[in-house]
Amino acid sequence: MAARRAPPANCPAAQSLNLELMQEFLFYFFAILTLVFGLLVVASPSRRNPAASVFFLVLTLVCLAGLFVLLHAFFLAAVQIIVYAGAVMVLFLFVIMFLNVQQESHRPRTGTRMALSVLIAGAIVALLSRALGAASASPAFPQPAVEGGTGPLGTVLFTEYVLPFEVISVLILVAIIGVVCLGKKELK
Amino acid sequence: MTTLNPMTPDVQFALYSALKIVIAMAVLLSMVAYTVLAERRIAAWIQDRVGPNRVGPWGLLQPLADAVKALLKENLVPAHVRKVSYWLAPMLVMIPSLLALTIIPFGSTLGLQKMVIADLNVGVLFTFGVAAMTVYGLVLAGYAANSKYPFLGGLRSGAQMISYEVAMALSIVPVFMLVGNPEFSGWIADRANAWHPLLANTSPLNLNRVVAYQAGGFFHWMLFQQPLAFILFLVAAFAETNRLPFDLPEAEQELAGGYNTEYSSIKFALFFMGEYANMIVASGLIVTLFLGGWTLPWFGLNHPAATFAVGLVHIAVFLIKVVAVVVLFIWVRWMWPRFRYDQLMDLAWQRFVPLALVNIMITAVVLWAQ
Amino acid sequence: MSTLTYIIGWPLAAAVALLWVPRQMRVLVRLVPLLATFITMVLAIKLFWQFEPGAAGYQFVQKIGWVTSLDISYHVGVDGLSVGLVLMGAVVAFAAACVAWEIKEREKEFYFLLLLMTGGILGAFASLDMFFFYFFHELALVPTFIMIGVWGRGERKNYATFQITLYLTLGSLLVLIGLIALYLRSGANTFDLVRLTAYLGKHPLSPDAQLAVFPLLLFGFGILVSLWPFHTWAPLGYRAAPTSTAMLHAGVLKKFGLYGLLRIALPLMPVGARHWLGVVAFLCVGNILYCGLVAMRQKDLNLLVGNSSVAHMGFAFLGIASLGLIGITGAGVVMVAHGFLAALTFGLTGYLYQQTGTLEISELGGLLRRLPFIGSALVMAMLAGCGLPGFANFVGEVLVVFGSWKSVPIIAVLALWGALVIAAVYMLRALRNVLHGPLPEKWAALSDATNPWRKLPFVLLLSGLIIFGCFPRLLTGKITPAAAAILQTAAPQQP
Amino acid sequence: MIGLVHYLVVSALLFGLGVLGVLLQRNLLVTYMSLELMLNAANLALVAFSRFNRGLDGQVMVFFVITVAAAEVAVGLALIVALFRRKQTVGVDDLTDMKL
Amino acid sequence: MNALLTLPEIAVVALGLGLLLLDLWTPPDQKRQLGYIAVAGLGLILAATFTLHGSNPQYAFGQIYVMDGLALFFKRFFLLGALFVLVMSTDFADRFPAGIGEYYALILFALAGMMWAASANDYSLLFVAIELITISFYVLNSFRRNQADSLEAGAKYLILGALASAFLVYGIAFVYGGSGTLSFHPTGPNSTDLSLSPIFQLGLAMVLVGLGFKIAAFPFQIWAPDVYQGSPTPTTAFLAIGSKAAGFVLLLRVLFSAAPDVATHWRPWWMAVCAITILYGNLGAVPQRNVKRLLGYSSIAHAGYMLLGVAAMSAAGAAAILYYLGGYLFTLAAAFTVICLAFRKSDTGDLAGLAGLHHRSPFLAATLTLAMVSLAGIPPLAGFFGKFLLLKAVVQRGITNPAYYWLVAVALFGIVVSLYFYLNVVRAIYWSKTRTETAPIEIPRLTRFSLYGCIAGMLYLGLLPNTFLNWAQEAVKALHLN
Repeated sequence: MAARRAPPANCPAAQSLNLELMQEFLFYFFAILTLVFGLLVVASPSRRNPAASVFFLVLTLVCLAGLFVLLHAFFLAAVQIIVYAGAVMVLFLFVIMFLNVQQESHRPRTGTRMALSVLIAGAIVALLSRALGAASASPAFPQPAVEGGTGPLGTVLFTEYVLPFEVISVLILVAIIGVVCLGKKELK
Repeated sequence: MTTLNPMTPDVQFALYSALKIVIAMAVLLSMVAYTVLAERRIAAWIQDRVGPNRVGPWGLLQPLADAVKALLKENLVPAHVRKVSYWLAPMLVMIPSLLALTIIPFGSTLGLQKMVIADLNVGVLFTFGVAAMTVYGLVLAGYAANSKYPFLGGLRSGAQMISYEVAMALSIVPVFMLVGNPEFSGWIADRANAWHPLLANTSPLNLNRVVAYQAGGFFHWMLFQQPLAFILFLVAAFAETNRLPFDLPEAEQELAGGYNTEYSSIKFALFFMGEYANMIVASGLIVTLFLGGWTLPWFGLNHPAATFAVGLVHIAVFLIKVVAVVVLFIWVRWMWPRFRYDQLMDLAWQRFVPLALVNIMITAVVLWAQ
Repeated sequence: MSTLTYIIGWPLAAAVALLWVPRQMRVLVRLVPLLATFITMVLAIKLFWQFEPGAAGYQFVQKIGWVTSLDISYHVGVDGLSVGLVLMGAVVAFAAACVAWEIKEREKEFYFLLLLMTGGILGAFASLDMFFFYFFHELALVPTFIMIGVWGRGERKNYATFQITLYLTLGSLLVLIGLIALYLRSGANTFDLVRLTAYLGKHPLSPDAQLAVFPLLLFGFGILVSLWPFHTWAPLGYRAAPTSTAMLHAGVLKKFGLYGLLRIALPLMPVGARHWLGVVAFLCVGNILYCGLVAMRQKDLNLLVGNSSVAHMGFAFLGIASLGLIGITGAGVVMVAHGFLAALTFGLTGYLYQQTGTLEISELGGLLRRLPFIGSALVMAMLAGCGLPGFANFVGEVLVVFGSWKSVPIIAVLALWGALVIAAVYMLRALRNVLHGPLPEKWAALSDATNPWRKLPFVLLLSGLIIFGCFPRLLTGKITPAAAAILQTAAPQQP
Repeated sequence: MIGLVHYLVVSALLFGLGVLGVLLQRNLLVTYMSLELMLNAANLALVAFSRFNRGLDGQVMVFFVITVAAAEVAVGLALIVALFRRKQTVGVDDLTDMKL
Repeated sequence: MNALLTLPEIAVVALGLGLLLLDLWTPPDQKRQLGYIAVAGLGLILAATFTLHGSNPQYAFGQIYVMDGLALFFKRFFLLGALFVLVMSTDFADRFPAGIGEYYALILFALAGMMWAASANDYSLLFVAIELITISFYVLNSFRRNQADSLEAGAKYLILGALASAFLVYGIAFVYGGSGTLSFHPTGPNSTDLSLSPIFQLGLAMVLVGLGFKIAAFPFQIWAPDVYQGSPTPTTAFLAIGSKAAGFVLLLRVLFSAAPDVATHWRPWWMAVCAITILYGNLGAVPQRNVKRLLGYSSIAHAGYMLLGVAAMSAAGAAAILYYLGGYLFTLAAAFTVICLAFRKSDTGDLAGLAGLHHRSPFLAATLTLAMVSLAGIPPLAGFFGKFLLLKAVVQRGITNPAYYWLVAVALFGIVVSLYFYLNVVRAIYWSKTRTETAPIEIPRLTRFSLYGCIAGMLYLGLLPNTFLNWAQEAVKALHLN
């Protein structure tokens, strides 16, 4: 977990170049790791063991949190780690352990299916990159108007977006009910 | 100090940080070692035994002997384990507690340096993020062992930690509601304030702010301001660190040691140390959040240090408070019986979470009324 | 309220009322539809009687707004062309209700559907709004499918049901699209036929639009009337259908397509009509000759009658295709006459089937001795089908041939030949095989229609044929002005 | 200089990986994880756009997405567990009770 | 901030919470009463919505929530649909292993999601509303968790639903990137040339993928047959009525309110999707031997028909969609209620199980027949007038763009094919010989009323379309189409 340190109050302007370099380095570091781990989730080296995928996914999420920090979304980085990596993925791990499914016999993947999948995924990426390519060439980030800290985000969340926020609360209630209904051994 | 001046601020920052990290690690690890000893001694004392007293005076070298033993033992890897996970798990247990250490302000300032490794604005969120990752070590250990009891232990610890994390996070929300209230924020923003250099550009989640809030006097300690939050947090901390009365994941009588059953030698030692490190970090957090951190309401110790010496005193105050809480941890272990697992979960979801929510609401109402 | 509304309303109201009649009270279940159709018939006769042939425009008009934003309204009225059809429809409906005694199970549902069908048919002929025109037709069409499916007979019932359903739905959907296109293309923004006609009289549709929309209506209606080569559903469907359904559909509902062509397609799209009717003239040779020849080969009486009915439709098409006053008048007469004839024939074969359980011509024979009344009626129906003078069909066919002589002489000759020779061959052969010759043992116990109730429907239908056959002016006097009005817009350059 | 497009490229590639996983994987659980990858790719794009647009809307959206994803995963996993209890498999190919 | 505008949704959620609480104190043998309470509550809320007006749009929570004619129309629609579904579930209650109280509550929460979706004027609300619906349906689909079919349906819906969600979110990200706001109505310097922005276009396309899943349009339809077949019948009904309509209201809003320029830009795609959806649904339904599966395919086909209205891109088309949905509501509610009652012993839904339904209950047989006839689009029932309006809208476009005539041809082909399989159902009811069940069917009084309501609705919409059509035309004024 790399936390981007807020520039100290007494930091002179000469330092900004260094900071930029640092950011560049961190970006590539996290970006490459994100993608590598992401690939490993999909094409896990131990194919028969989904637990490995979970761990790689956790690592992907952590690296993404790093990218979030680089983008000044501090609160989200924390949430990403706490909720996503820390809770959601643990659920995955639990289920994998519960079901003990690693002995699952896998039919061999057919070459056509493989090729087709790669083709479709490639097509989607190509489509995305075409849109990106057509967009203006790498616009630099402007100075952030507001930092994505807890306070500002909370303010927006509870004023402008309070309705979706409340809808989400209903959604979570639904999820709770649903999990209880589906998960309980025998309801009476 | 003067020799450092020609260096750029960047390099200075890196250097000081490295220094702080090394020292904090050293202190933590030695504290771990001696907490183990203390635990054994206190246990012996409570149970009217003698405890370790052979190695060194009063057994003070016992931790060293233990370490040597752990390192020299044969590194046994059972045949049926999942190798990669088996190797990873002990490290994963140790790393988060070390990471969590980075944001705890263990002193005010020494010279120009803040006595905190990373002064983060997201502060306490970082702690929770790191705490959230702790669970992987335990679950993975249970999974890696590929046998029944460790497996159950891993599951138990995972469920327990996630559950209590919720309670824990909710319990401290009122604390930050107080810290973030406009009146106090105004006080912080006051440039004439002695605290200003320490707290400039911080958000309410910054832990130094919590300390500053509590510096107002003895009864400004969150312990008194938010007693319910304190109790909830304390109990949740016991559960998070898998300490008795919540040590269900490793309950020897039921699970033959739980997730670490299949471990031995240095890997087992890592689990062991990880647990104590967690405990110490948790104590540090409790001290910072509820017990005034490095401040004391007397002798002018309640604002950032002006001199080097006072800075050292602050660190000492902090350490003493931590040791006191650690002793509390140890004491509780030998005083309370273990919970049943369903009781444990019920306590979290049916008592703590609602209580914490009520506490948040009450605090909100009180603040609103002001 | 207009008499027409009552004519349409009685069967529909009776249908709804029937829903509340307990199914155990079988007498009441039968009585309600009989009564309703009888009243309808009486009203229709009154309507026919009161109709003034000379008056311009539509009579007995009533208009109630329905969907204001699209200008759809319940608008009914009759002119000379439709008044005969309404009369014929009402009579056939009553006859069909009379012969429905053969239905023994689920009577309530059957009568409900029968009444619905009746209301729909009469409504379709009376409508002066394109939407309702279509709406009523569909209202009548759906019960047909269900009745064939549920109460139908024969092994290939399912196949026949599906074929007739799919064909007719396709046809009616084409019509629907055509009507919508007409509505949109005209720019008048009304489904009201009267206003649309008036509007298009002033602002005719562009020739392109006419050429595009007309075939939709032509083939849509054509499928509904079993225009060759879209006719295959008809014989199969009629063989499988219960008697009443076959009577109503073959007799009345099928005429809807012809009526639609005359009422909507021709006057509103004269350019399209002139362009496409040449095609129709050729296709109807297929109807007359091909289906006539097919009928000759049939071993099943109902298939034979069904094919002959398809062949007769050829005459109506020919009359329309001639685009002349005489021809169109002839087509109008053929429509009415064939309605009576088809209903009569199917009613009689239905009676035979009900008695014998088969319509295989080879298994029948000598029935005239056992069934003097039914037999004689069948003889008369067959003769009418051959175009014997004295029956209304003769009038129609003669008019059609005369009318088409001028424009398409070769086809007229072929049609005449088909009508005279081919029809005579299969009709007479069927008569000989069914009614004469030795009577097989198993048919010794057959009973004739002695009860006046049993005789009544056939008597009614026969008298229709004969009255209009002997006094054709009753019909032609009403149809000719209407046909002239249609022609005036459809082919103004012709006298 | 790192700009918007850099982040979007990472996001697009991650999304592609997720799609690939959904298409390739035969194990319901891993399929589900690939879906999480896709969601995260979207989150990255949202945060990047949010920074670029100098607003917090995108971040709020990410907050919603994370919350919803958590709920979705909880329900989904409960469902998968129930399915496993019933059929003893989590293979996508084994969901074939209801073919034509 | 006039947050009170969202009172109907709040009432629905409150009703759901109340039911959950009541469930705690209700003895197991009286759980059925809960359903009646829910029905009564929803009825009240539905009645209360008639005090609301949507003629001029009102906004709440900034611009996130809008209350206009369209929203109001769909709110009533969803409430009515949920009402029928709840009645259905009271009959279905004894077939769940447990948790009927939760089942009612989940239906209500999903309903709230749909109602919010109807009012969404912002991608954030769109997203959370859709997810609320979707997640509720994950549970509702697999609620008979002792049945492998139900679970399988749930799992399939889960995976594909989550996939659609992922696309949706990604799309929202790009839309946000393109327009700089999550609102449907971007205002700003570059909001005018959004249709040119490739990022915005791509985002919108992916959002539409997510919505396409909801309405089961090709190529996102593959889940529908399985899920329709496997789910508990009330769920299937709600999926067919509510979820689809929610997809359509959002589709209409996103396309015509948020991005009208892009929408017209993509006209050919819409036409292609529409045509293939119609063909796929209708041809796929032909060989089916299971009523619910058949209705699954038919629901795809109907989505295709309604897409005709979208492809027409006119106010007439949009109004036709609304009208069609209205008819679809009554028709499907009737069909599924009958299926619910007819397959009391085995919830398989095999066509053979309908054999002899006529003897078991003539009323149910007649109702199902009416429903099939209405689905086939035959007068005098609701389905006919809806199809009429849709076709009219498309033919109208055909005047300027002949390509639309092909669409009409495809639709006609689809309708003719559909007659075949709808009649197959009717045939199974009336003239199939083999009978599996013979016991007469008892119809509870409430269900009987609901069936009367469905029939009345079908007939009303088929026979007296004026009022409802005016409503629909009023409602689509919110979209600013011409």
